[in-house]
Amino acid sequence: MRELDPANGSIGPESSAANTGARRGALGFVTDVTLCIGCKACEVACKQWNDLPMDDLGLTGHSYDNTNDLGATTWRHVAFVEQFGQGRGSQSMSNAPGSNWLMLSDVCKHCVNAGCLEACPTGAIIRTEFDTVVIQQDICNGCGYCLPACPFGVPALSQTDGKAHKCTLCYDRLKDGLEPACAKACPTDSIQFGPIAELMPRARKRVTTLRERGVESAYIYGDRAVGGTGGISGLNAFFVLIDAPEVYNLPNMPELPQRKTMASYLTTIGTAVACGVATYLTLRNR
Amino acid sequence: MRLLKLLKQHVGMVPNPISDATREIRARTRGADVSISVCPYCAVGCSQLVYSKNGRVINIEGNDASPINGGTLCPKGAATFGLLTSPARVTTVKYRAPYGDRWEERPLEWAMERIAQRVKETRDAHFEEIAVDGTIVNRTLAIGHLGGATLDNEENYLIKKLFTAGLGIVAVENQARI
Amino acid sequence: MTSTYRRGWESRRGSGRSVEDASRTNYYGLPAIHKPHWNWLIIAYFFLGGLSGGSYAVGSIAGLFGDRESRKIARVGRYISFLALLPSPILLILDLGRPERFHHMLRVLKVRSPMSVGVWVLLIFGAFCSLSAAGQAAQDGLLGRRNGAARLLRALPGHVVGALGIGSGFALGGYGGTLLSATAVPLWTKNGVLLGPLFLLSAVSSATASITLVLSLARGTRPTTLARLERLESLALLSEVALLLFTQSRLGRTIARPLVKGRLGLIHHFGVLGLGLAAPLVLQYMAAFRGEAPSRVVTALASALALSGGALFRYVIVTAGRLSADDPRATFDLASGQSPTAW
Amino acid sequence: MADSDCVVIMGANMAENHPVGFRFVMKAKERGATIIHIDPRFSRTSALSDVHVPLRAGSDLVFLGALINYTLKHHKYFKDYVVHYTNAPVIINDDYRDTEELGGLFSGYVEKERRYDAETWRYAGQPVHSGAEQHASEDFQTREGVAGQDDATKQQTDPTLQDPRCVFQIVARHYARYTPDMVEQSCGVPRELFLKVAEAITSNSGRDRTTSFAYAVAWTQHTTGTQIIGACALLQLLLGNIGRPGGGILALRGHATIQGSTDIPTLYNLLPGYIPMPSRPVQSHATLDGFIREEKLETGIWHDLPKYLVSLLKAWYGAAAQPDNDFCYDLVPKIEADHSFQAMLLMMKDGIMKGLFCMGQNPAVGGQNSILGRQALANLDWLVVRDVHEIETAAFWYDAPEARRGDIRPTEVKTEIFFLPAAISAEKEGSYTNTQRLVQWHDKGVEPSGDCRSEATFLYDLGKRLKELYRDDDGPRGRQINAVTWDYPTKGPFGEIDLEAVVKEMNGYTVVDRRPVTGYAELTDDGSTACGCWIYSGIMPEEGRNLARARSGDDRAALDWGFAWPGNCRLLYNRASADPDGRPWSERKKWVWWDGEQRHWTGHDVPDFPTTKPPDYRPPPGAKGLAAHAGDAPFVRLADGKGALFVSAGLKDGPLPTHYEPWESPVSNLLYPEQSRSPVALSFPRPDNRYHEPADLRFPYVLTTYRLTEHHCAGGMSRWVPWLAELQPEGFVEISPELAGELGIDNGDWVTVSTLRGQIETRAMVTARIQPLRIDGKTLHQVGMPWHFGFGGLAAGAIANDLIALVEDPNSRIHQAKALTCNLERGREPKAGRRGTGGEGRGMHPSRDDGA
Repeated sequence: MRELDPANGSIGPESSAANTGARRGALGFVTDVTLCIGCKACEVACKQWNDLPMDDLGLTGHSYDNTNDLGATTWRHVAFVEQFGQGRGSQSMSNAPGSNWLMLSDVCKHCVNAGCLEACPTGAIIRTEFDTVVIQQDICNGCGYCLPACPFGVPALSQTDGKAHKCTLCYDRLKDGLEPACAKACPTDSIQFGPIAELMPRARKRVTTLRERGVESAYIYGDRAVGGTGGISGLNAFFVLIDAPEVYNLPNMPELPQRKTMASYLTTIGTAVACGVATYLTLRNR
Repeated sequence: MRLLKLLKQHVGMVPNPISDATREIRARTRGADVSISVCPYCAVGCSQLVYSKNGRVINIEGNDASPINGGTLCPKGAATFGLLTSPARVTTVKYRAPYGDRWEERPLEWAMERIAQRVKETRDAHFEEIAVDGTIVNRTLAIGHLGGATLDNEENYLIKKLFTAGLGIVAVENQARI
Repeated sequence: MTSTYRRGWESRRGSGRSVEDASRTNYYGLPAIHKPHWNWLIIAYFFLGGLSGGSYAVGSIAGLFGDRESRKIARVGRYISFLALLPSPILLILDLGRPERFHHMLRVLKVRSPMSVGVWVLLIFGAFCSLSAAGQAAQDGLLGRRNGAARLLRALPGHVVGALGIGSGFALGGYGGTLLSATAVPLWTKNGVLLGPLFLLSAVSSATASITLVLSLARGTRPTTLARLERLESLALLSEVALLLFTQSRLGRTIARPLVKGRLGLIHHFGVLGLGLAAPLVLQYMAAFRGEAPSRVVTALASALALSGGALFRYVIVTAGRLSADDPRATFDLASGQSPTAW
Repeated sequence: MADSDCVVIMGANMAENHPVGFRFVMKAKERGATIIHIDPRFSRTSALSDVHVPLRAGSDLVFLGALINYTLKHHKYFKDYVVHYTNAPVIINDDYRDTEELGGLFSGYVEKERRYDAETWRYAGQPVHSGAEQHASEDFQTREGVAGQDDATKQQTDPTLQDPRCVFQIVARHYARYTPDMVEQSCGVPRELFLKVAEAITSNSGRDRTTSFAYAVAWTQHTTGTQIIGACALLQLLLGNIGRPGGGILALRGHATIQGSTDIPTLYNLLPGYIPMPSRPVQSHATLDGFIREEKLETGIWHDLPKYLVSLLKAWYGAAAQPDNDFCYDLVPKIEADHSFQAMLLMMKDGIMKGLFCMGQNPAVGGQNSILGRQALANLDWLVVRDVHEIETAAFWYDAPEARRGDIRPTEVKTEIFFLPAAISAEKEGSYTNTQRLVQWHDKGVEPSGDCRSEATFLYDLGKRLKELYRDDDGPRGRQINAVTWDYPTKGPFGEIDLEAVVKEMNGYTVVDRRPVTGYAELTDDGSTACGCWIYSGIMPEEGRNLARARSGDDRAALDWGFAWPGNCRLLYNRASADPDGRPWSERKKWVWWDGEQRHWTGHDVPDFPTTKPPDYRPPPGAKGLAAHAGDAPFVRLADGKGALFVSAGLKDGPLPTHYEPWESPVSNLLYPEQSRSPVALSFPRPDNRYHEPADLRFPYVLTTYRLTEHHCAGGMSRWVPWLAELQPEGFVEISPELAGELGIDNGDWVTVSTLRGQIETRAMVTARIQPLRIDGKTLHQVGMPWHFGFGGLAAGAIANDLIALVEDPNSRIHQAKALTCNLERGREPKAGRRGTGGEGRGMHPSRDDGA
């Protein structure tokens, strides 16, 4: 494991395609922060198509972000980060995208190996033919185990129906050959949808272009080097970012929570054996 | 064989038991009627597809064919369906009598007739045929109209035609001024 | 209409704290992951399930020896185990967002999902536990003497059933820890491989303590029996305290914060470590130091303390985990790429 | 816009208010264009721009003037373009005196009446326009046709641009003091930053490159709004950026058909197609002949005014309009004075106006000085509100802050209110004209529910009822309403009229066989054609073929998508995209050019230039109409066909854009200390509309209002919609950390903002996106408030317009909401006088909700 240094880049364009473990035919998103205008069309388009109610958090004071987080009724969430400490405004004139006001449309990552899916004890969470991760609403019984099992804080339990919800990557639309609602609505193509096999090279090219244009800090979040680390093997919904992941409320090098399950079983079994022996020995009537 | 398949699907490291309901999922727009519309919010003029089934709108999204928006929409445009189905949308006539302290429900027909009467009353009382200097003016300053920029061109035309050409109302204004 | 003109600096109170100030190092301090909704239902289940599994295992092991005193231990263990088991499924089902769908848990068996494994463990253990408890009850004449079922149960080789069920008992006692560790919650997953053992040790100590407590209060229990149980209890407690302190020391300051700071820190230090772990040990060793067997009162007290310590331990771990999930710094610390897989 | 090499967004917040339009800016950016955003606030547009230039609200004209000065001083103008396509070489008559000579005033100022007499501004050797003197005193909007001069053939010019009396030299002198230092002093923009911007703009203009400007209401909502736009036009003409791909000035408009409602105006001073409304004080307007004599221009397309007007009268009054009764010209009502929105508010408040129709507008929130506005509504006899939600304009009598506070009681409000639910676009058919003059049809998806009806249905029904009521009235009142043709075919369950019949009427048809005309060239002035809006002529070239419904697009000019007036031309004055000889200026910027072999104009677009007029055409003496324009005069809508750097007639506040401070400004005018405010701005000083004097210490901060992506205008279509309401749930005021520090305010605290018009409480958003400026050596704080919010709906908040004064630009009669002064204090309003904001109890810090 090495430290992320966005400036030096996690992946160069020369990196091989093995940077994501996406399966053949996988579909997904790339969300490019340098193209996002923070309009939140994705949030609304998502809510409209999926018929999700309003959150009604009130004014949060978090810049223009009044939905705060991904949740049971918010499957796209636009984060706003103000960074004017280093002087104000964009005055570079270098045609370099990116400014002191960062905006990012966050979404379920549809991990190549998904914590929520592995955790789900009912089999409600499945991997679809598009390599996306979907919670089957006719199965979910609201145990809530997928919530902490997601390293990105995506699934959430609904207060109204008690079930876990998250982005389905518009599974119903995909079935009919339609683009997901958010990507379709996005006016500036900050959200792009397509096969990972096309998106990943495109994103890598974009990173190269951005660096050429002076945005040294551009990088892909969601391959095996950053974001899709620790057994997750890449994200089918990945991002082009220009600042550290934490700034966008994303973990730098998350781990698949179940990665250590077997080891955990072994230590527990070992302890059980030890306990058994100890019990046997201490309780034996000498 | 089937048992093996069943076991494979339900037991293992990460089984993938897809339910029958999931297999049946399709976009709800499948088989719906589509009409082409234009976003009612700002002046960019984004083309929209309005999907309806049984006389009810079920979805509105951007029209890919449009050279303007190419299928995209802004948050307001994307909320057009929400506007149409807004829980707060008023669908009945509300009437508030002078000095009244509440809304009353009235039939549309009654309201239309009453409005026509009030227009006539006010116009008759304040119609000016000839100004002090002898110019024919044929106007009334006692009635005004506001709005129009969110309506259709044809409706604007009818407003101008009915109110200005037909009734002599000169104070016809819209949001273009503000 | 307008109030009098006043210069701002004459009433400097606020500091001009801005939007930006709230998001310097993370996103407005908002959680980066979602914590589980788990409340007292799950905490109680973790405790009771551990108690049940532990009691069963301890009881069953004791049942292997065949002597009268050991049979006593086995008998108490089986009953405690069964009593603790009874509310467990109810607690679990009540905790579901859609309780009527509890049976969906049985659609699949996922080896990598401790919760899925746990459900099946609970099911299997439930069978063993019920069978053993029923057998014990039949032997004790609680099910009547004449009926065929009671006769059949009496014929059951209790120690064989118990021996076969030991594994499921330990599994039930320990899986809570693995369940928590297989999450993104920093406090649970950092050193997560130790959480299962920790839960298991706690289950064994709680179980032993509860058996000890019952036997110490019952007439006719020999002091040597209590002493044997106490040896086991103190061994479990010692291992538990050692493992807990070791785990805690390796969490790092940010992630361990909920265990150290605030009300929960106090509960952890004084409740779990102090009253629940150290106090019973001290009580037992004080007696041992004086070279005499501890009085029944002291034994009972020590056991009760250890038992409540076990319950508090579940509460502290679950609650601290939830707090650490809410702390983005902990999440980012965990995912900083600094040896997250050391264990 | 995607073709631009540099995009300057100034006076607009394009990414926020026109996100989909901003796609094209992003495309340009990805192709390497430089994006510059000049705005007091760092907005979402700034975030995507290469440069953000924070400047003092209301100082735009200094900045633009300095750009003009920079362009001229450093010889960065596009000389071939300027010499051939603009009036730069034209000599102005000797009587003209500039603001530089008269201390901030042009010659011809009539101080008593606060107006200009434009006579001295005319071109040398030209007679005084017959109506020029009167025009200046009357109330109609500037018509573009007037901007030139009557007769293009009689101009005196100096193609070397050296004559001191030529427009070019006058412009150079006028802007000589608009220097980078002045920008630094007055706008608060560092000199280096200004120079950077100037360099970017000028180096991206010329033969091979183009720069475009985009503006919105932050330019128009000033007392000098028209002049700010004029300054930009001047600059763009100098740089040769008009009529060329990737150039131009884009007005970003806020409503679906705000362009259409100007073309087919629901505006008091215009008839359809920018024909002025007849006005009583203009004596010549008393008769049709007089009107035509007054308004017709000898050269250019306005030569055909009689055809447009007579056809309009035929469309309106049908059989009743005959040559012997002047086509019922007398039935067209004549305006008296200012009947614009702000004047209407006062007319209502003062009891002159008794009844009001409000269709899709929410003046109780969206109107300036909305406290006065609500008082005005309460003084009406009757009010008809047609909207989707129960907007503030319908609910003011029980729900407004003053009603909640108990200052007014519903039982004291006499207004009879009819709220009629409206249908929405998907529930009705019709067309919208977008901000680029593109007319697009929307089909009906479903029938509206309940009592919801389209406005067309409402109007048709109301018109029929009124005709019925007046059936036996032979007096003038009856004659007027009975003469109007109102027989449209109907369809559907609610008797809706077939709007394509209206489209046909707007398009125009021959009276005899009711065959649609193919364009306005077919119109006549003898009553044989009828046409409701001449500029839309051609939208239905044959029966049933509604071009607004055309729907096959491509990624170039997309000529088969919708219809753009005039005649489906997408880029106005596109003749200018070719050089004087008709060749493209450069391969990169090819758009429309002369095909020498085929002897006609061709290209990517429909030329709005006469298709077969060769580039070397020279008008014969005495030529009329378009024939009087040379083959290298692209500006067909102007009298002389040349872009007007110097506007010799038609503007109320001078021939050249000049900087005046906003009506309420914390600083004085550094350029013209004697003349701080616009000398001709229209004001309404009265107790319920008091003004702050310049540099009033009680109101030390500059307030600017703006919109957010998540809401629409006064909120009638957004604040009630849950998905939008949650995104911006409450009003706020944006203030800089510096000001917040000074006043002891934390992010999220309650603050009170006040002017002499009103006082409101709202939440502070303390953000470095707002920054203090150094103006004339002193620190100046600006604050910004979105004006969407009102007391109703899911997303409520204080009404920013409660603070705004009624004051008007003399040309457009648009108010000033983008720069005024205010005071701001920590804490809520004093309890005694607290105005309910509607936003109470949903604070961002529940634990410390009680800020004061």
